[in-house]
Amino acid sequence: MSTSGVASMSARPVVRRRRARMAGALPYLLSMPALLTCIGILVPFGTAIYYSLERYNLAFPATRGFIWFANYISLFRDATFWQTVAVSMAYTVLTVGLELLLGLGIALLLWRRTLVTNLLSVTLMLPLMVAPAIASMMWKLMTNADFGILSYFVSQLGFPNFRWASSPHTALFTVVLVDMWVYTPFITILLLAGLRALPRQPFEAAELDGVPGTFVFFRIILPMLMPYILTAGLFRMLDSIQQFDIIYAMTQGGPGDTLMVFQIQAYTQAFIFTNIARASAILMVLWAITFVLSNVFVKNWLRLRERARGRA
Amino acid sequence: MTTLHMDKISKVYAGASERAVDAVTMHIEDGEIVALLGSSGCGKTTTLRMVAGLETITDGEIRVGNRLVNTLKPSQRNVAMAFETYALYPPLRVRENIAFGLLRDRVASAEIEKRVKRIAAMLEITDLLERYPPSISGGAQQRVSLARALIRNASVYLLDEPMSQLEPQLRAVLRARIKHYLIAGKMTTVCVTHDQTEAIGLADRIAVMEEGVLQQFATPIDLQERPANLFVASFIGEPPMNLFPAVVQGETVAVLNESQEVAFHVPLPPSGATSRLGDGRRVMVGVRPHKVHVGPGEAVEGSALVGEVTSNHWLGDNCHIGFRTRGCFVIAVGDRDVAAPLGSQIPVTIPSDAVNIFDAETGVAIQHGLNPAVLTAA
Amino acid sequence: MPFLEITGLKKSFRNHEIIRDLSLDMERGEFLVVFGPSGCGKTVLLRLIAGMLRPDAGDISIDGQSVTEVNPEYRDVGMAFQNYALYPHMTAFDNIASPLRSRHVKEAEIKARVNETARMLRIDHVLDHLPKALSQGQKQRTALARSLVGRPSVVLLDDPLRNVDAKIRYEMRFELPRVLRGFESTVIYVTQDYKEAMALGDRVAVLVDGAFRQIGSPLDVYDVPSTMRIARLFGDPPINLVPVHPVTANAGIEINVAGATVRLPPDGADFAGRECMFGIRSENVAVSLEANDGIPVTLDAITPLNNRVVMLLRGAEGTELFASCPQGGPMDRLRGQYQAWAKLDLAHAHFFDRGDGVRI
Amino acid sequence: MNGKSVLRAVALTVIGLFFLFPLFWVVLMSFMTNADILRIPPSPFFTPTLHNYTALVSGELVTNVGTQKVTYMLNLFNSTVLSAFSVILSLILAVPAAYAFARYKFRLGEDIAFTLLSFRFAPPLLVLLPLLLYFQSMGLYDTYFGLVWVYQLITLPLVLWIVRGYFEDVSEDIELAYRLDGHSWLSTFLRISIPLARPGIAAAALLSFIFAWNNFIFALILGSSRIQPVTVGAFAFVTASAIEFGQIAAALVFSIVPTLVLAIFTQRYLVEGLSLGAIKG
Repeated sequence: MSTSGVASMSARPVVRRRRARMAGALPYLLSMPALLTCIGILVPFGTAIYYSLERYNLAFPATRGFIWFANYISLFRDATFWQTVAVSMAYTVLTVGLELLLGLGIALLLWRRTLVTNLLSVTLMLPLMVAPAIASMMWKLMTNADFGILSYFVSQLGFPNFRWASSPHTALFTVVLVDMWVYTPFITILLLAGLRALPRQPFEAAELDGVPGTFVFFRIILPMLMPYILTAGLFRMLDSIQQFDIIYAMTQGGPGDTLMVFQIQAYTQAFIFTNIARASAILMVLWAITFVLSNVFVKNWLRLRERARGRA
Repeated sequence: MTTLHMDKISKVYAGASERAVDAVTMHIEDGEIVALLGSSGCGKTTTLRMVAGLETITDGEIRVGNRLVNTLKPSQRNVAMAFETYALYPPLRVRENIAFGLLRDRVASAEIEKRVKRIAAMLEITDLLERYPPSISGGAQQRVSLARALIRNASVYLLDEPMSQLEPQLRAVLRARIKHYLIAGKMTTVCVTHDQTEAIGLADRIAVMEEGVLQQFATPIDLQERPANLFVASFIGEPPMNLFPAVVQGETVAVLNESQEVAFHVPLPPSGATSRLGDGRRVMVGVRPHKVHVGPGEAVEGSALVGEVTSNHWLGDNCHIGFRTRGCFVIAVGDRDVAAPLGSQIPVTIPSDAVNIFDAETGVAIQHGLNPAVLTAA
Repeated sequence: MPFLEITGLKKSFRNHEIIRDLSLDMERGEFLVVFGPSGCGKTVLLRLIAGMLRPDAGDISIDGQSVTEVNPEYRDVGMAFQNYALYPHMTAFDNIASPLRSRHVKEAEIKARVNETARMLRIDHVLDHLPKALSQGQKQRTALARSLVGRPSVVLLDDPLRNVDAKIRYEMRFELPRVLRGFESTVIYVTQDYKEAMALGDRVAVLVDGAFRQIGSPLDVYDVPSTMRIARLFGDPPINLVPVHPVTANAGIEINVAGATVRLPPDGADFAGRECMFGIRSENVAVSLEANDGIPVTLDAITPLNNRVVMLLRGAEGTELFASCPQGGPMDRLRGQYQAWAKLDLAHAHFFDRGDGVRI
Repeated sequence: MNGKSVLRAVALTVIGLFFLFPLFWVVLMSFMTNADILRIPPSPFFTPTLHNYTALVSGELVTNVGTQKVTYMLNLFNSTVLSAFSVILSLILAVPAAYAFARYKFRLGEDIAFTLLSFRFAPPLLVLLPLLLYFQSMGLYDTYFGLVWVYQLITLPLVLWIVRGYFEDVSEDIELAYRLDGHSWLSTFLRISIPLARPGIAAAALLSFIFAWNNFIFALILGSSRIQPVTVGAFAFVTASAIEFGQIAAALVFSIVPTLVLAIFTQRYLVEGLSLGAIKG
């Protein structure tokens, strides 16, 4: 072999740099910009905590002052607050529960790949891409008492005075329906990805060994899908309990305070009654709930990531 | 515990134009162990899956015993299978995984317990019975998968790459124990593998496949000594067969070296082989490395050569010697004590009966050993 | 002075010691095979030498200069990875050219050298392919070419043949030494295949539990393994190991193997009363079906292996023993279970301490 | 066809109808005149008109009450600007951080990463309330910059967590190989890590664009109609009295078309993106 090269043994670089100091700082340097942005958002968060401990109403600037937990105490004694909690919980439980059931059902239907199921799983993504607020307005158009196509359909079905979101009896049903329209595809797509990521061979083995279908579903499919179900469910729960867009765009919390969920209530307190302190206190309660939920979520999620990685 | 007959079975996958499996015929005896050997994509796994009922059969017939199983569901065929990817049920314990297949046979639980215990001991997974599959190593999962298949009372046992992930130290002993278990239980077995040592070690007969076509279906010794074509010759054996281009010249076959010059002659027997081979015909000459005789030793009939040793791989119980002789590179297997230092000149003999001759164009074997026995005519 | 010198290397992860007090000397241009089972710490060792990890203690020096604190790009170390680690978005040519590009070698020169290296490794016809269009063997050769083209002073080959098919792997055992001779680099070759290690290495370093437990010729390692663990790692089928309790009897030492009493040849060593493991390789166990001579066993299974016949024997108390003999004998066509007798060639027996596994 | 597959077909049809019909009907409405819309019974057969769209584009809504000026095109423009800049800023901030979290197991690393992630789950109003007051005093209220910055609440964690997953999948060996070839850390990052994670970066960018586009609450609170995006603009439309329903429908269609088009491109990555890369196959 000819040694025409310039960079043979002699080209061994003389410059030698130390790496230790640089290497330790590098990850911090890289994450610094994102970190600073993060701090910029942590400050208002701290401020919000402070607001919730103050007497603070924009309409009465003179009365502003630190009052410790008085806001929380009055909150917990207030029936409207408990109404908010109840509505939020009802909304969350209904949406998450129904969407999980429906989502799992649809995912199982779409599991087998055919032209139809492939087309349908693409179709399902469309509602998901529509802004929830916009989706809500679409449904508002469709449920309009004068010309709404859905109002027409239900009247044909024998409910001429079905008033959808304008009636306190059906308002919750209406917004839950919109939520389901927007977010069931999310659960479906996640669970479908989970189902399709399941190894095929165990099911072939079960087929070969003649294991009954119900046994396969409850002892194999469901446990294997559980991490996905939990992830999807918790994800949705965190969103649902904070729902604002759909409800606000549909009724702004009405009729009356039928749909005054946490964030709508807080919005109303802040922007209608200018009571910043009370709004902050409500949001702090909401934050505490989401914090607990998201911790559960993150733990589950990390386990999932590890497993996915271990298998790959 | 029955026969398995495949008659001209073919598989064409939807949307594919090529046949993944092309008219494969195999008649497997009751209690016989057969290996399907080939490189990845040769159709061996597809064949196995057709037997299992996991793939539809495009053409041909499969019979388990006297029963035509073409249209039967997998569960109706009474076959047991160990999957290459293990196919264990992750939510179930190892013990439940193994016993799962016995569910529908309604075996009594005490009996299940006993059989699980026995098979677990054989495959050395007794300590893992209460664990979950994702928490044990790949090699252990593979053993569990084997256990799940072998514990069943099936007509035919299908093993897909059953030992590919086993720890090397465990492989030899499990191979022997499984072979003992299969023979003792008279279990009809088809084992798919890409590893020829696996196939040779385990099987009574080996089916070598390539590009969907069955190349040869014979005993391990036949495959080694009488390969049907060049593919089988170069696929079977470690080290693989030495192959040289050659030309029939009168009463000898002239072996050509890398520069297409005649390196040495292999004499043909006086049994009229020349007329059959045809003077001037281009052929390939194959010599099994372990048949090449290294060193002086007793007189062996064949071509005596002198080689320069270019490599000597000492492997403990034998050694692989690479040498050049007149522009040809030859690998020989010798005893562990053969003295062949690098660079030295050693006497070598290529015994006449170790020479296989193949047609240069079609690769089909013409003659095995230059003794009168002739297997194939091109 | 050694060219590559590693002294007292230590590395732990989460209090788990992966490399423990590892030392190694290599001369310039030497070729060393490191053999280790999976999980022995070879990946960490290579990363330490390459500079991607920093040792907790110890030093690595190349050509008399300590490189422990030096960034990987300045170490002048080439490496071929087990999974090739080719850059998927670059052609084979650009992959191989990468080490030259970093040194700002002129483009014409790069072209000449890449082509030359590719020719040596017989991949010059696929240089314009992306890695995904290469076969396993070509990928492996590309990775090899990349590690060698810059003529680094140290080349690390991390089990480069592991993922190629058996035939290519076997061919490369003959081809690789020839290619490497053209490059004069100091080479560390890591493998998990004991046959590859013995075939390629003049010197084999056995890496077990994060340190070299034995460094020697293939003959040393195979015939005089320093521990039981090492004895088991070399040989297929693995060496037979039977727990024995030697006793002094009849003016000699006797052991009980598979229910039979075996008398050891008197060679002076006295380890009667010591709990030990008796080891004997399969090729030193002879099996006979007729002569009622030796240890009575059942012959459970016969599994041919590379022109040898391996037999699984079961003695009294369920002890399993492997025996092997060359193909072509009477054992070739047996099938099923037989009554047989095994004779041990005690000249090749090994004894290990049952506690620490060290050779006696 | 047996009973099971009939059932299956019926179920699939019902599902398809439920999720597609609203989109279908709103698109239909956007081509109807008021008279068509108000007709009972409603009918999908009518003479389509572009009138609703031309009105929106020209900014002049002619109704039976009179002519009204609308600025819906401005809303569209705002949405585009806000989403695009949010994504760009997020990429600049989050890609290096994603690399750090993927590659280095450094102290505080996971903590920082999770803090960033927790923004995804914090009630937005909690931060928006104080921010509104700060923004008003800092002059950031009703500015693109202010909104883009707040949009980082959504887009940054998204980019960070998706791209991190992709960086984790870039083989460390490939990076090490490039370093050993003599290339510096930076050049390895730019020429190996980033190109190999490019699909992930693209997916994260597209998805965060969609998420920014679909946001409602931030602009509702932190901006006036001058900088508000289509979501808020459409809401103003719906609540305004004098506007025809066909025009509302057209406005809704306008606001969803861009994201639907993008969705077609992101299809493959959607699942990972939506779950922040939680379940990567």
